Amino acid sequence: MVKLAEWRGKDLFRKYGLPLPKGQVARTPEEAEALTRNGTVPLPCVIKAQVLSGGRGKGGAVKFANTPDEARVAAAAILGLEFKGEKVRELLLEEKLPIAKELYLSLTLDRSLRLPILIVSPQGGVEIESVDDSAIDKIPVHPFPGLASYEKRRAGQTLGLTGGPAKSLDRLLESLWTLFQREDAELVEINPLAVVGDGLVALDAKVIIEDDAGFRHPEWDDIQDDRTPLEEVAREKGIAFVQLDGNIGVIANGAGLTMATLDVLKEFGGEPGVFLDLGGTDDPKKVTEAFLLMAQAKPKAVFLNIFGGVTRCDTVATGLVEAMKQVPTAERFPLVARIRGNNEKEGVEILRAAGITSIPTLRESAQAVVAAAGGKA
Amino acid sequence: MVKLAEWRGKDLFRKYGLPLPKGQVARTPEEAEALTRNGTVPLPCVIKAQVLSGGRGKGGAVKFANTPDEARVAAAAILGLEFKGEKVRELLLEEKLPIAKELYLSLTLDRSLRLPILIVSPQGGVEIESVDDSAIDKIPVHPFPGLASYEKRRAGQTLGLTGGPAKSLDRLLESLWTLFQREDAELVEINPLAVVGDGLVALDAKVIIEDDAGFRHPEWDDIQDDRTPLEEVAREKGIAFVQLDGNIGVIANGAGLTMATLDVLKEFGGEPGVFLDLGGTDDPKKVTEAFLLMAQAKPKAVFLNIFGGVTRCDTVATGLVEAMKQVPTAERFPLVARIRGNNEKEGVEILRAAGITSIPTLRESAQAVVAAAGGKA
Amino acid sequence: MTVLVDERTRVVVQGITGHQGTVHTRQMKQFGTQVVAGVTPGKGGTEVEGVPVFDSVREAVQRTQANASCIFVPAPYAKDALLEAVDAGILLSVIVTEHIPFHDMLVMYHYSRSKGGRIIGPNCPGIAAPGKAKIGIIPNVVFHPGRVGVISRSGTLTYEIVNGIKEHGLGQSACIGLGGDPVVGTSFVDALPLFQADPETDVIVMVGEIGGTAEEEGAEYIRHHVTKPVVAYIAGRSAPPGKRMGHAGAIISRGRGTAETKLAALSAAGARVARFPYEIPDLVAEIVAKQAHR
Amino acid sequence: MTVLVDERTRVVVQGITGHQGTVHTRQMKQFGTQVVAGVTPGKGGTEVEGVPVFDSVREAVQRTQANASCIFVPAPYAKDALLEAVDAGILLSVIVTEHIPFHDMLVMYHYSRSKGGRIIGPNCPGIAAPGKAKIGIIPNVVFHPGRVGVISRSGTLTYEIVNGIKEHGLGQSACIGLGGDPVVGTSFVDALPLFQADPETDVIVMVGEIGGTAEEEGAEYIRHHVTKPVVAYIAGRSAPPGKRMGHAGAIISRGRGTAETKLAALSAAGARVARFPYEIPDLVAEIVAKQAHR
Repeated sequence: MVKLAEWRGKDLFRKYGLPLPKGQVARTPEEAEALTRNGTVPLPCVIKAQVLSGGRGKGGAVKFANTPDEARVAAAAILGLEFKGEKVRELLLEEKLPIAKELYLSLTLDRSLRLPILIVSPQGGVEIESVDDSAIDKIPVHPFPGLASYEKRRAGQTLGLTGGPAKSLDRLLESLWTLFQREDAELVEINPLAVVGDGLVALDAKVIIEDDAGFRHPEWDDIQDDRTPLEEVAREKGIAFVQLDGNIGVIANGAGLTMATLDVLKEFGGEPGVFLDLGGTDDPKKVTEAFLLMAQAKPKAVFLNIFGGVTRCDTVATGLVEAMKQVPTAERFPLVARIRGNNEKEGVEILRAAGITSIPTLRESAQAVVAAAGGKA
Repeated sequence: MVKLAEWRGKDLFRKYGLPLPKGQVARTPEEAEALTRNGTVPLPCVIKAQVLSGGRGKGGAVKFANTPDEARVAAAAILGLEFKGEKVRELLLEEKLPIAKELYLSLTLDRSLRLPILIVSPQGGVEIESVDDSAIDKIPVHPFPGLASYEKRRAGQTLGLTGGPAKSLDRLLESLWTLFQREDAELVEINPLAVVGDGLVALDAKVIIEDDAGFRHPEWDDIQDDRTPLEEVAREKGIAFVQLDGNIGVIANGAGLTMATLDVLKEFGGEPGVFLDLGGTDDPKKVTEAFLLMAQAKPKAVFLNIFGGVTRCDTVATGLVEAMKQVPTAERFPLVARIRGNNEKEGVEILRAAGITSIPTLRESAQAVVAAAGGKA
Repeated sequence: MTVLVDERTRVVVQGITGHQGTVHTRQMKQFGTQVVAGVTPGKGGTEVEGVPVFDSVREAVQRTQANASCIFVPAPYAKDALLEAVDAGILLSVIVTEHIPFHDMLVMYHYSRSKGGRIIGPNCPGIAAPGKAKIGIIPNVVFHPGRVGVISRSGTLTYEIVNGIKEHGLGQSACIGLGGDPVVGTSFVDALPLFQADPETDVIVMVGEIGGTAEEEGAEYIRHHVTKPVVAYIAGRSAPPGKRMGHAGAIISRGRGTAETKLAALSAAGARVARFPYEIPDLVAEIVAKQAHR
Repeated sequence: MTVLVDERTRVVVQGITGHQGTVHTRQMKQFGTQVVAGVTPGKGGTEVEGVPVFDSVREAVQRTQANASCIFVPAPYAKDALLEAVDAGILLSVIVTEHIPFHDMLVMYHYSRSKGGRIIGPNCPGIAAPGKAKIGIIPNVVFHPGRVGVISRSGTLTYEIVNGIKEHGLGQSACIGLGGDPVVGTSFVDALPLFQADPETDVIVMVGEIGGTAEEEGAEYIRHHVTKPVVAYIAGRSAPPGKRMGHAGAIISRGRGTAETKLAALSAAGARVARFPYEIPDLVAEIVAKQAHR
C-alpha cells in the first residue's frame, strides 16, 4: 500500500491522458513566484501542500494567489508547516478554474464481490464517507470484458452529465480504468472531479498503489511513502512492522497471532507500541534482525509470542539469543517469551540456557509483560 | 475475410515487434537491383512474388540472387507472371538467412471450442495439412486471462526449443497474441518460422483479417483483396456475391436458402455461376442493384428464389421489374422466379403484370431454369 | 416450457427504437409474446408499439421483470448490449445483429457462460414456440403449433422448411435458428438436448450448412444421447472451397467443413438425410405417420 | 469426504523443487496425504521426496490423475501456475504463496470460477482433515481427528487454536485457512456451507480478523443457514485504523472492517464470541458437553 502524493498521482493521470488543470510543483517560495510570473502556472492559482493526509483545506495547507507576490507569500506560509506529523516540503501550484459543479469518482476493490468497483457521486468536494448512500452509485466492473460502455453511461447518468461533459467522462473513465489495471492501483480517486466549461477536470488525484505488484513496477522503487523510518527498514527486510502509540513491543509470527497478542495485552491494561510480525521464516538471522529493529523502537518491555509452524521454536530462540548479545546493555529491555509448537522443547531449552524463561500460557505471559512495562496487570 | 499479401503481413509483424529478415518491396527489376546494390537488402537474397495464393515456391514465383544483377534478372522473370489468375505486381526481397530449423506456428479460431487456438509443429516449411497430427500441438487460448506463460512453455516444448530460441519464442508469442487480438485477425500464420542463430525469425507471414471488424480499423479501407471486381462492388453494396464457374445466376435471400438453391440446380444438371444472397432488405432499390450486378456477370439464365421474411415478396418483385427495365435488351437473360412467404400474393401479381410467372415449387422452378440455361433437365 | 421460451418469457428488446426493433416488436407481440420493455439509451420514457422504453436494461429489468432479451443493436455496439443484458441478470439473449466481429463474440460468449447465461445467435432469426412465444424475426405465418422441433443454422431456408412442415398439415413444438456466424452462442450440441428433453417434441429437424464441425458434433451427440428421430439437411453441397457463402460461418477451409463429411456423420448417427429442402416435410410426415401407428 | 479433501484427494505440488515445496511435500505425506506429483518447469523427470516431478500440470494430471493442487510458486508466477492447474482440469487449488497482487488474484478467481474451480488462499495455510488428507502447511502436530470444524483467516493463530482444541481432548473434522489477503478464493460464506453440510462436524469455529466484511457476510449466512453451533473470535480489536496489520487484508479503511462490527454481527447471528484465543477451546468443550447430554 503506497499512497502517492497528489502531484505524483497527477503525473500518472497525465501519462494516461486524464484532464488536469495546468500546474507545477514548487519547493521554495521563490520557485512559486517564478512559476506564476513566467506563466507556467496561470493566475489566479491555488497552492496546495503536498502531504499524504486528507483535510488539507481546513488545516490551512491550501491557499489562493492572484499575483506572483501573493504566490510567494502563500508558499512561504505553507512550506515547513507540520501537517499531522508530516512536514510540508512540496507545493502544487495550479491554475484556478471556473468550476460549474464538483463531482466524486473513484475506482477501487470490492473485496466481497472480488471485483473492481467504480464509485460515483454528484456530491463531490467533500469526503465520500459523509455523503448519503442514496447519492452514491457503485458499479462493479468485471476484469474480463473490462469497463463496458453501458457502465460508463450509468456513471454519467448518476453524475447528471450530458453533452460535452458526458463525452469527457467516457474518455476519462477509459483512461482511469487502464491506469487502475496497468499501474496495479488499489485506489484511484478524483475528488473533486469538476465540470469546467464543456468538459471535466480532475482537481485532485488520490492514488494508492499495491506494493505487492512492485515486481512489475521498477519505477516505484524511489517513491516516498508515509511509513516511519523504522517501518521503511522493516519493509525492506520483509518484516511486517507497525509503530503504535504504546510502550510494549510485540514480536509474534503470523498476522493473526500478532494481532491477537496485541488484543490480549490491551485487555490486561498494557499498551502495545510495536506490532512486529516475523512471518514464516526458518532463518535465525532474520529473527535477530527483527529483534534489533525492535530494540531501535525503544520499547519498555517486549513480548515474544511464537507458535512454531514453518518458523520453528528453536530457530526463533537461537536468533533471539544472538540478538540479545548484540543489544548494548543500556538499551536492553525486559523480555517475556512464550514459545509453543514445532521444536518447542529445543527452543525452550535454548532460551533457558540464556536465562530466559518461556511462560507457556498466553494469559500468564501477557500479564507478566504488562507488569514488566509498569502497566496495571 | 481479407487476406493480406506477405509484405503487408510483415508490416504488421514489424509494428508488433516480431523478428523478421531484412527486406523491402520492389515493383520493377531496376528497383530490385538498386535495393540489393545499395545494401537495403543484404545479399544473397530471396525474391518472392507477392500473390495471395499458396505454393509459390513450386510455381517459380520464388527465386534467389547472389548479386544485384541476378536480383534484377530474377525480378524481371517473376514480375508479370500470372499466378493462379493473379498477376504479380510486387516482389518482396529479403536477405537469405542461415536456417538451422523450420517450424510452424499459427493463431486462429477454433469454432468448436469458441476459443483462439495456437497451433505449433516442429515440421515447418510445408503445408500444415500435410503434417501428421502427432506432430502438431493445438493449444487453446482463453481471451480472459490471455496467453499464459505455461502455454508458451508448452509451445516451446513441442517445437523442441530451449535457450535463446525458447526465449525468442516467448516474446514472439506475446507479440503475435497482441496482434491477433488488436488487429482482429482470423489467422496469423508463420510458416516457416526459422531458428536462425540464437533466435527465431518469421520467414513468411500469412495474415487474414476479419472485415466485420472494419468499423474499428479505418486503416484497412485501402487494402486490396483477392475478390473479383464484381465481388468488390457487391461487398461495397452489402450484397453477398460469389462468382462460380457455371452459367446460371442465383439470387436468393439468406445464405442457407441461396446455397440450397445452388445445390438443387446442380442436382438437376445445372451449373451455378453466381451466388447472390440478397440478405434481409425491404428496399426495392437494393433488389434492383443486385439484379444489375447479376446482369454484369452475364449469366445464361437467372433463378430468383425468395422466401419472404424481413424481405417481402412485393419488395423483391418491384425491384426486379425496375431492374429488367434498366438492362439493355441485348444483355437480357431468361429469368425463372419463385417467390414465397410474406406478401407472396402481391409479389406474384407484380411479376405477372411484368410478364414473369412465379413457379411455386422449388423442384419445378429449378428444372425450368436449368432448361433455360441449356442444361440437361 | 417447451424449449427455452413460453408464456412466462418476458422480453426486453434492445435497440427497440430502430426500424428492425420496432417492426419485430410488433410481430413478436402479434405472435403472442410478452414484450415487456425496450431499451435505447437516451430514449427512456418513450413508448414503441405500446412497450415502455428505458435507458438501461437494468432499469428495464427492475421495472418490468424482463427475463429474456432480443438484441437488434448495430454490430459495433452489440457486445456492450449483451454484457449489459447479462449483468442485469438476463440469462437468455437472442442476438439478431449480424457482422459482429468474432473476437467480440468470444468475449460475449465466455462472459455470458461464466454467469450461467445462454446466447442464441448472433446473426440468427431467433427462437419461436408456436402458441407460446417468439424472440427474433422468424415470420409468424410459417408456424403452426405441433410436435416437430427445428434447429437450423439458416434464416430463410428455415422459414421455407418450417412453412413446408405446416403445409404438410403438421406443426412445430419450437424452432431455433442458431445463426450463421463461425462463433454462435448455441450450437447443435447445445440445442439438441433441449428438444430431446422436451415432452412436446416428437421429431427433430436439423438444418446445417457447410463450414465448421458443428453438424459433426451434433451427429456425435445424436449417436449417444438422442432417441427421437432426426431428419437432417445440409446446405452447400455444391459450394466451392475457400469461398464464404453468404454466412460468415459458411466456408470450407483447408478441406474441412464440407457437406459430405457432415452428411456422412449424420447418416451414420442414424439421422434421415434429406437431399432437397422439400424432402424434409415428406420425411417428417413419414416418421410421424409411423409413430402414430405404434 | 469430510470437507473438500479426503483419502481420494490426489495432490500435485506446484513448485515442489523449492525449499517450501519440498519441506511441505514431506509433511503432507507424513500426514497421510496422497501427494502424487510435483511440477517445476524444466525439472521434469526428477523426483522429490519420492514424488515424480513433471514439467507441466497437464502432464502430471495425465500421468497421475492428480485432482488437487498445492501452489508454492513465487508471487510473480502464481497466476500462471493457477491458470495452468485450472486448464489441466484441477478443480481444487490451495495457494500458499503470499504477496500475489490482487489484480492477478481477480483474474485467477473469476477464471477459476468460470471453470467450476475452487481456490483456497492465497497467502493461506491450506486445508487439513485429520486422518484423511492435508493440502498446505498447517503443522501436523496440532491435529487430532474429531468433530470440530475450523475456518480461519489466520495462520499461526489457527495452529494455536487447533492445538488448543486438541489439548482439550477434542479433535477436528477439518480446518480451512482462508488466507489473509483482501481477495481470497474461499471466504467464510463459501466455507460455512461445507461444514454445515458435513456429517462429521458438530461445532464450527470461526476465526476472523479486522478488514473487509467477510465476517459480517459469514454472520449473515450463519443467521439464515447454519444450524450447528458456532464459536467465533476476531483478532485485531486493538488495531488502529489505516494500518495494515501484517496481512494485506487486515486493515480498517474508512471506518469499515473494525472488530466491533464483526463481533456484533456474529453475536447477533447467534455465534458464541470468544474474547481471547484461549477461550475458544473452553467454549467448544462446553458446547460439546451439552451436545453429549442431549
